Amino acid sequence: MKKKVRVLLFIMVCVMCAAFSGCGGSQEEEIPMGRYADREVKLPPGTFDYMHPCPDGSYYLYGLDTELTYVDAQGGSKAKDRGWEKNANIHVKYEVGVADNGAAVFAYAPRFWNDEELEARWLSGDICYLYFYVDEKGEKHALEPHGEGYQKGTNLNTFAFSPEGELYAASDHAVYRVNVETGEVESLFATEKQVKSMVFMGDVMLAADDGKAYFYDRAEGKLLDGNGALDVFLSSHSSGGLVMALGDRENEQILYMGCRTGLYRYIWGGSVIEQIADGQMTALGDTQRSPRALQVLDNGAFRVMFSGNYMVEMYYDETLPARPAKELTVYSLEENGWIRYAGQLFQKEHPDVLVRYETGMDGDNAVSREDALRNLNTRLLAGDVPDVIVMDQMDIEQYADKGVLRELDGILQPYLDDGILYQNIVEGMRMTEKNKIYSVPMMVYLPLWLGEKMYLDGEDSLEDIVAGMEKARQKHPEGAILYTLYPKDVLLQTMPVCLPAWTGEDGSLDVEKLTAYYQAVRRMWEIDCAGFDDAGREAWQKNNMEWYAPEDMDMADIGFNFQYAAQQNFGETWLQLGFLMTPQVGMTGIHVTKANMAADWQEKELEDTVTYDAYTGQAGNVYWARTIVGLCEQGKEPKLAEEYMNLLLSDPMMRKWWLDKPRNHSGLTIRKDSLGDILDIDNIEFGQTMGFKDPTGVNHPNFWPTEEEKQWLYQMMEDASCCYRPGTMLEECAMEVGVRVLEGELTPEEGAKEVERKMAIAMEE
Amino acid sequence: MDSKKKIWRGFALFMAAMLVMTYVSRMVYVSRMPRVKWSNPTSASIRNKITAEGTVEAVNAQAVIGLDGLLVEKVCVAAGDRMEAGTVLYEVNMEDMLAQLAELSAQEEAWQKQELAKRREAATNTTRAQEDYDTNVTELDRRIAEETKKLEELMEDLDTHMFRIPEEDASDEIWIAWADERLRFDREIAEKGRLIEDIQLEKDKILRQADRNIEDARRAQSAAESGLELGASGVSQVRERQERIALLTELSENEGKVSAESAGDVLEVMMQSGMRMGADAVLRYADDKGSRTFRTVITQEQKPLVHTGDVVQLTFPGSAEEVSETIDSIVQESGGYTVTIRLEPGVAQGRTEGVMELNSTSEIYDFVVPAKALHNDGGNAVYVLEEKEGILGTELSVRSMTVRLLDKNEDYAAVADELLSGDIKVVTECDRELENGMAVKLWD
Amino acid sequence: MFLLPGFSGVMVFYLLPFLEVVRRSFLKSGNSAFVGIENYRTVWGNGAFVLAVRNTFLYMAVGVPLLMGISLILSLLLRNLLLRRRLVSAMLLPMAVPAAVMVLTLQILIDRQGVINGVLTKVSEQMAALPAFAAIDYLNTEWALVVVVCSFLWKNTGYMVILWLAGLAALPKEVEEAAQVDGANRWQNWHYIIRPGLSGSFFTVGMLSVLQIFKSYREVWMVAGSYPQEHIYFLQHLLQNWYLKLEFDRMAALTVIMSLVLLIVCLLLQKRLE
Amino acid sequence: MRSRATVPAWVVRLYGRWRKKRTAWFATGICVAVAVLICAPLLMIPGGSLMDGAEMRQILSPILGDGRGFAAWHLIPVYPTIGHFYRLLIESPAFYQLFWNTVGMTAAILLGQLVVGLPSAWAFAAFRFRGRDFLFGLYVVLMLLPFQVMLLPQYIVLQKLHLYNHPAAVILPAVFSTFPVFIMYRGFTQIDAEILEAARLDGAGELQIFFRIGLPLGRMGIQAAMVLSFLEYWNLVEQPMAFLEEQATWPLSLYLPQITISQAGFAFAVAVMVLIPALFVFALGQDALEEGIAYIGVKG
Repeated sequence: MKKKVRVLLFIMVCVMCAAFSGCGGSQEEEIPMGRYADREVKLPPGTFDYMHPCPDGSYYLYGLDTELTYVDAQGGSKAKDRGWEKNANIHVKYEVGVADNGAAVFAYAPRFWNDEELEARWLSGDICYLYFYVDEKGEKHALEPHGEGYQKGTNLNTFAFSPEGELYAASDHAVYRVNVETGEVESLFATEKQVKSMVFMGDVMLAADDGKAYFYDRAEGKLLDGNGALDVFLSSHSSGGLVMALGDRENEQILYMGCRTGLYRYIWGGSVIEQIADGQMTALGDTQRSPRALQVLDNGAFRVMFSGNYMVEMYYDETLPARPAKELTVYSLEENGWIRYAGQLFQKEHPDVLVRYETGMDGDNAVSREDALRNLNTRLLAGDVPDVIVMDQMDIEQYADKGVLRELDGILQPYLDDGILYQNIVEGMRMTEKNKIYSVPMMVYLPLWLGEKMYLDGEDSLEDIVAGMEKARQKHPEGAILYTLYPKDVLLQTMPVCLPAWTGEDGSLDVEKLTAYYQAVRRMWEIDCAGFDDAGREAWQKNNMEWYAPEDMDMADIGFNFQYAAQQNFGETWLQLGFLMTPQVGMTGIHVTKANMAADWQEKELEDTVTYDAYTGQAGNVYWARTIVGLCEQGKEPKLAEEYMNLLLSDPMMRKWWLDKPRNHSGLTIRKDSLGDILDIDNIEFGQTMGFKDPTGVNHPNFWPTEEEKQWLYQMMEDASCCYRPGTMLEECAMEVGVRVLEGELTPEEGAKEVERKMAIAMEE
Repeated sequence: MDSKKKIWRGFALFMAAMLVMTYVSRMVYVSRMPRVKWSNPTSASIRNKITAEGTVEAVNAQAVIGLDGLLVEKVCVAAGDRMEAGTVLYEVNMEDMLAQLAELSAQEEAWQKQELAKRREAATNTTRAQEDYDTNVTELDRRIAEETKKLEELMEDLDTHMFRIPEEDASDEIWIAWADERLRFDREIAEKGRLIEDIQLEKDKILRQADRNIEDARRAQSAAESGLELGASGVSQVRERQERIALLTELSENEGKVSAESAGDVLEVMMQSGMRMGADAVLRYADDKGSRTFRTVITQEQKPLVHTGDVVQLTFPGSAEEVSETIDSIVQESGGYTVTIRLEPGVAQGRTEGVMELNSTSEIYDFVVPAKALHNDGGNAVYVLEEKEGILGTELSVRSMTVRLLDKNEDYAAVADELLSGDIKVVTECDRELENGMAVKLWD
Repeated sequence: MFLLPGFSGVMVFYLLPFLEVVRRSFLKSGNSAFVGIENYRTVWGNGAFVLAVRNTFLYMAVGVPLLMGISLILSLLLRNLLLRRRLVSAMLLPMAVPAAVMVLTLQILIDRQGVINGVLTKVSEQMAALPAFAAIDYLNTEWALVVVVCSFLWKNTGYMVILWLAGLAALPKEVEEAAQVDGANRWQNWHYIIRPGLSGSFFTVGMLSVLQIFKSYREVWMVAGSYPQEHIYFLQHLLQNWYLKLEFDRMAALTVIMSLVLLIVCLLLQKRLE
Repeated sequence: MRSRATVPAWVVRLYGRWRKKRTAWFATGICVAVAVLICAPLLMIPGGSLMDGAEMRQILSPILGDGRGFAAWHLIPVYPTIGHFYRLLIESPAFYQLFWNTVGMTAAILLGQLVVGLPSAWAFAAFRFRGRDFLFGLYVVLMLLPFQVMLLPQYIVLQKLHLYNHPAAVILPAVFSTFPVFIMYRGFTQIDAEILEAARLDGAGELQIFFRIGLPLGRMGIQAAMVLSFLEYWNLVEQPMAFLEEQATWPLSLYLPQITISQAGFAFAVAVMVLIPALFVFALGQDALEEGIAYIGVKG
């Protein structure tokens, strides 16, 4: 018995070990090789949107404002004058059809009517587009469609010439044959939607709309049976454009179809549609462009014309892996719209890379920050490393120390050399120990106070703010001075500008400074409380509770938000401490405050005395880093990660600064030109909606910062050199103890000691 | 045992209830979901119609110059009035005017008299000079004729003498006598010729003198007649006075009423009754013959649709007139953009207000969505339909996507953004307010 | 044969991972260099480690016996009662409450301005005889450990009662009845019959109490955070914080030390009790 | 005994009954008291679940950071509302999704533990093989290891097995947990070794012994293991949090957001709904198991 068990045990262990290692091996699957790749075809000068393929491999190019150009099979090009540019200023050319021999038909829509008779007819619905036919020699005549089965004013939107030179056209409900000389129109068959493409296969014409394929026998003049497979395909692949072309491969007539999802083939008469190239991996998947024409080449390649003067040749490359092996993973602790947007943009630019954006905590569930970090660390330790990490609320030093983060000096240097980024801010992120930069904030907040000049003149250290509050208290004996409901609020408003001063070079805690801080904030809280009796304070809290629920608020939301607080409360409170969180709206806050005061409270004299400036607290020149991005040392795609970083630092991305959060609290961009652009931005582009409504319901237009204010802001950005990052352990500790200090449970000295003691444990670890 | 059964039953019931509630809550959840319709952005152009009310202004105003020194009795028009040729603009004080007229007339009369005397004297002088001239010339002409006659007689005598030529064989005396005779004749003829020449010279001299005299007299006379001796200022004074007299006379005939000379619109009146006018403008008006401009202010939203050079239709209230003009300039001013259109002369006569209408078809935009799809999210944004992983599995949800608005009319809006593509499902219609991230269902 | 299916699973999901931990305890976190017993030395010389061990030991020394004693007494009392099942269910209830809600409840009760302090203050005000009561900040003073132990008892008593009852139920009833008939008093009954019969259960309950002590960490953490008052800074705070700082090497070393200690204790106890 | 012979037998009986009864009352009293003490804080839950936000905020404002006074609690809300239940039961389909997830997960785990753990426990209890003590010690140590430590290696294993982000990532490790083995083992050890020997001598197969002797006699241990396992896994938090990424597969325990006062009422309502099945399980589990195991015993 015993022996048996032992033997069995042994076998088990062996089996398990084998299974274990086997599992490891099976993960790396073989990726089959060979797929279609594409290369751009250089086009002759001009802006072309369309292409007409000819059977011999040559093709015609044309644009809505650009003349017909013939490109022969060898690539030589020749413009053909069809006289359609000339009308471009008064008419908009909408549709063009080109025949293999260069004859063309086109439809104009009038931009302005110059001809009264035509205008009258247009108004009456008699005509809509104007049509012209140009024969192969360039002789042009107007074409007025008429005939039985053609209702006047129906737009002909799609044109196609049969190999014999007959013109077919389609409206949104029928397909016609058009006599190019007389304009006589013969209705062939009705369709459900606008037919978008027509191809000819012997006597049979295939016309396809967004949901159905019609087969029409031109010789017999009757509609043939449809094809269910094609119908299904069309209805699900037409969005974004679908192009068709017939090819003759291996003695089979094959219909090729290109659309966003890829290139497909359908053997004429069959019922199977097969994908031969994946849209994601070729230019077809580019969502910015839509395919306009497809040409089947004899060598097995394809030409695809796209909107926007872009043509590619798709060819089969046996050396490429069949599906992308690349994946870029971006991780952030909390959802960040800006980063998400960047990922989407990156995905568009790199269709063959899968961008995964992962967030550690997404709000409404029991996953706490520590849990999320633990999960992240698990991944990091297990070697399942994301490429990019958004380091907000994370301990950057720790991750840099452990070799998780990659140093960014190399990537950032060009930006710094060219003076594109605020060097002082980037340098503020330098890790003293290793003298390297491991992460860079994309946005920053700047501290700001707002109040009457008499309270704060010139100096604005912590002590000065206390003194200022005392002065304010003398003038306003009742009510609040700061916008604070609870002790925590005082701490929230002051800690960011003091916290960086508490740790010495060696990481030790400066207890004296902390004590001084506690003394100061305690005094502030006392001054603030002196304006209320118990009932008054309760009422004040209650009044503000409706929109202010501290335990629900994100750290970065309220109390700090200078603009919001200033707009809402100034006049009820007399000194506002907060952070400038958006370029112009923040500045607007000040204007608005002034305007409000002038209008609502009849405090006209205040308007001139109220002023604002940065406040230094204990640290001075503090900036609050946000959207701090780091790259992982062991990321699988270091090159892509670098590109991603460059994308983040690019001007177009920076200008989208407001995407950072659902509310516009995303900060001032660290790219100088973007910041300037944002401040100068034209209202129109931004959406014309950035004014505000004052409490009486009157709409005010937006106030944009004046030149002086802009300069002041730039200067502040230039000066900011001391980085504050929320979410450190010291902050948590100091906050928790600080509340107890303010509640009078501990003296400032005891509080500082308590923090020191807690920190000692952390340091020991 | 019984109680246990009960508990079992209770448990089963509870689970059943939970199951039922699972469906109920799903149904409630789904029934509360906004229903949406979507469409892909299409490539299209946007047809726009912009109407803006504006004002018509004259390009350069004409002025009515006041009658210097006259008292305004009554002003008959006000700014904004229409005036035709002949419309009475104002009346002057007749009494004052007549007094002025009388004074001027007296001055003129005196001056006339003085002038007449001068002229008469000059005329006498001229006549006398002419007479002198005439007498001298007659006398000399007579003498010339006399001497010429004598000369001709001598010439005849010479001819006769030449016939009496002696024979060849005549004696020398005869020959000498004849020759002497002939010499005498020659001498006399030459003498006579010299005499005539002298007289001729004298006549020329006298004539020149006489001419000079006549000329002088004539000059004096014409000067007297034209009053040249008054000098330039004197002349203009006289002219002015005469004109003024004419004017005042005419005015008095019109009973002091001053009327407009041409049709136009009164722009400004710068006089009051009782005022003594200077030589400045007392009234400005836009002449119908001058051109006008149409000016209107468009909003920022309309701005991208209006370009200089665009052709617009202008109509004017209360008139059937409709004109096509091109926009000349667009200038950003406080509160909007001022569009200026210079009108052809004669257009919009007598109009102060007008309506501009602009129909335009834009270029073809890549992404056009129904205007209803736009909403405001601190900027223009559209909701796009996405699949979202959540507790309930994969759901359709909407995400707000900020876009740039390129163009817009009542029904459609052209938008742009790096992330837009033809594949994106843009929510076009929903039956309740959407919020970012909201789960939705499709409209049947 | 009976063991095999279970053991294979244990192998895959527990033993192999554990071996991985052992392996990693000799490697440096980050670059996986072999550093020998460096990590152990670091752990051993760590001030926080000493503090955590002391606290954890104290917690166990107070918590485990108390829990075992209370639950044993309760189960002895309960075992013949008609209401047994109801009462056991009631005692088990705290276990079934979601941790988040339980933490919230605890917070409401033991905050410095919480319900308990409120009630005590009121009582002391009402009864002049009692000395004036100053509100205690339970979580930030030495009381913290008391709070932790109390909540541990509160939550786990029912759990242990179940185990005791299972043990008790397995005692042959006849022996006890016979003894009772023989007039054995309660003490004798306990000393000679029940206690020897439960020696195995002692082991089980003891081990599970230790287990529950380890498990109670999450609640402690939720109430007091990563760096709580220094009396309730346990080994798991240390583990967790190291984990968050990516110090997996030290963590692994600490784990190995811990499991060695546990294994020895466990084997000794097992020998002794069975 | 004899000295008491004079006392009539019925007196003795009566006294005995009285004494017994007194003991019973006494014991009941203590137990009820303890049970009430234990349940008292839980009484806050139903109260809280019916309390509206304003009231909650008002009575708890001292805790929220207002430096004065003490928090109070109303066992019976002054302004009761069923709003939270309405929101939970009618308006939150997500709750049900997770509820059934939890039910399924817990059921699977318990079943798996029975199938896997029972034989293991039996093996440890019924057979003596070399290394048994050590192996068992190892089991205990593995049981005691904190989850934080096992997180990383388990994650690696699950990923290699392609189980990450699949419910099995939580279920399988739980099924193979050594914890139920440990408890059930205790149940089995209390079976007299002689009985087994006797059975073996009678020629009973090992399986027969397991089913006919082991199961019925060890049922209290099994029962305890199941109830405790249920408790353990009904509120499982950390494993799903670490191993399940897809929210649709989460258990109910992750449903509650980070609790804030404004969410408290809702959280209490959830707690009530979580407690109800637990109550049923407590009430039924004990008997059901007893019966079920007895049934197996008879059949086997």
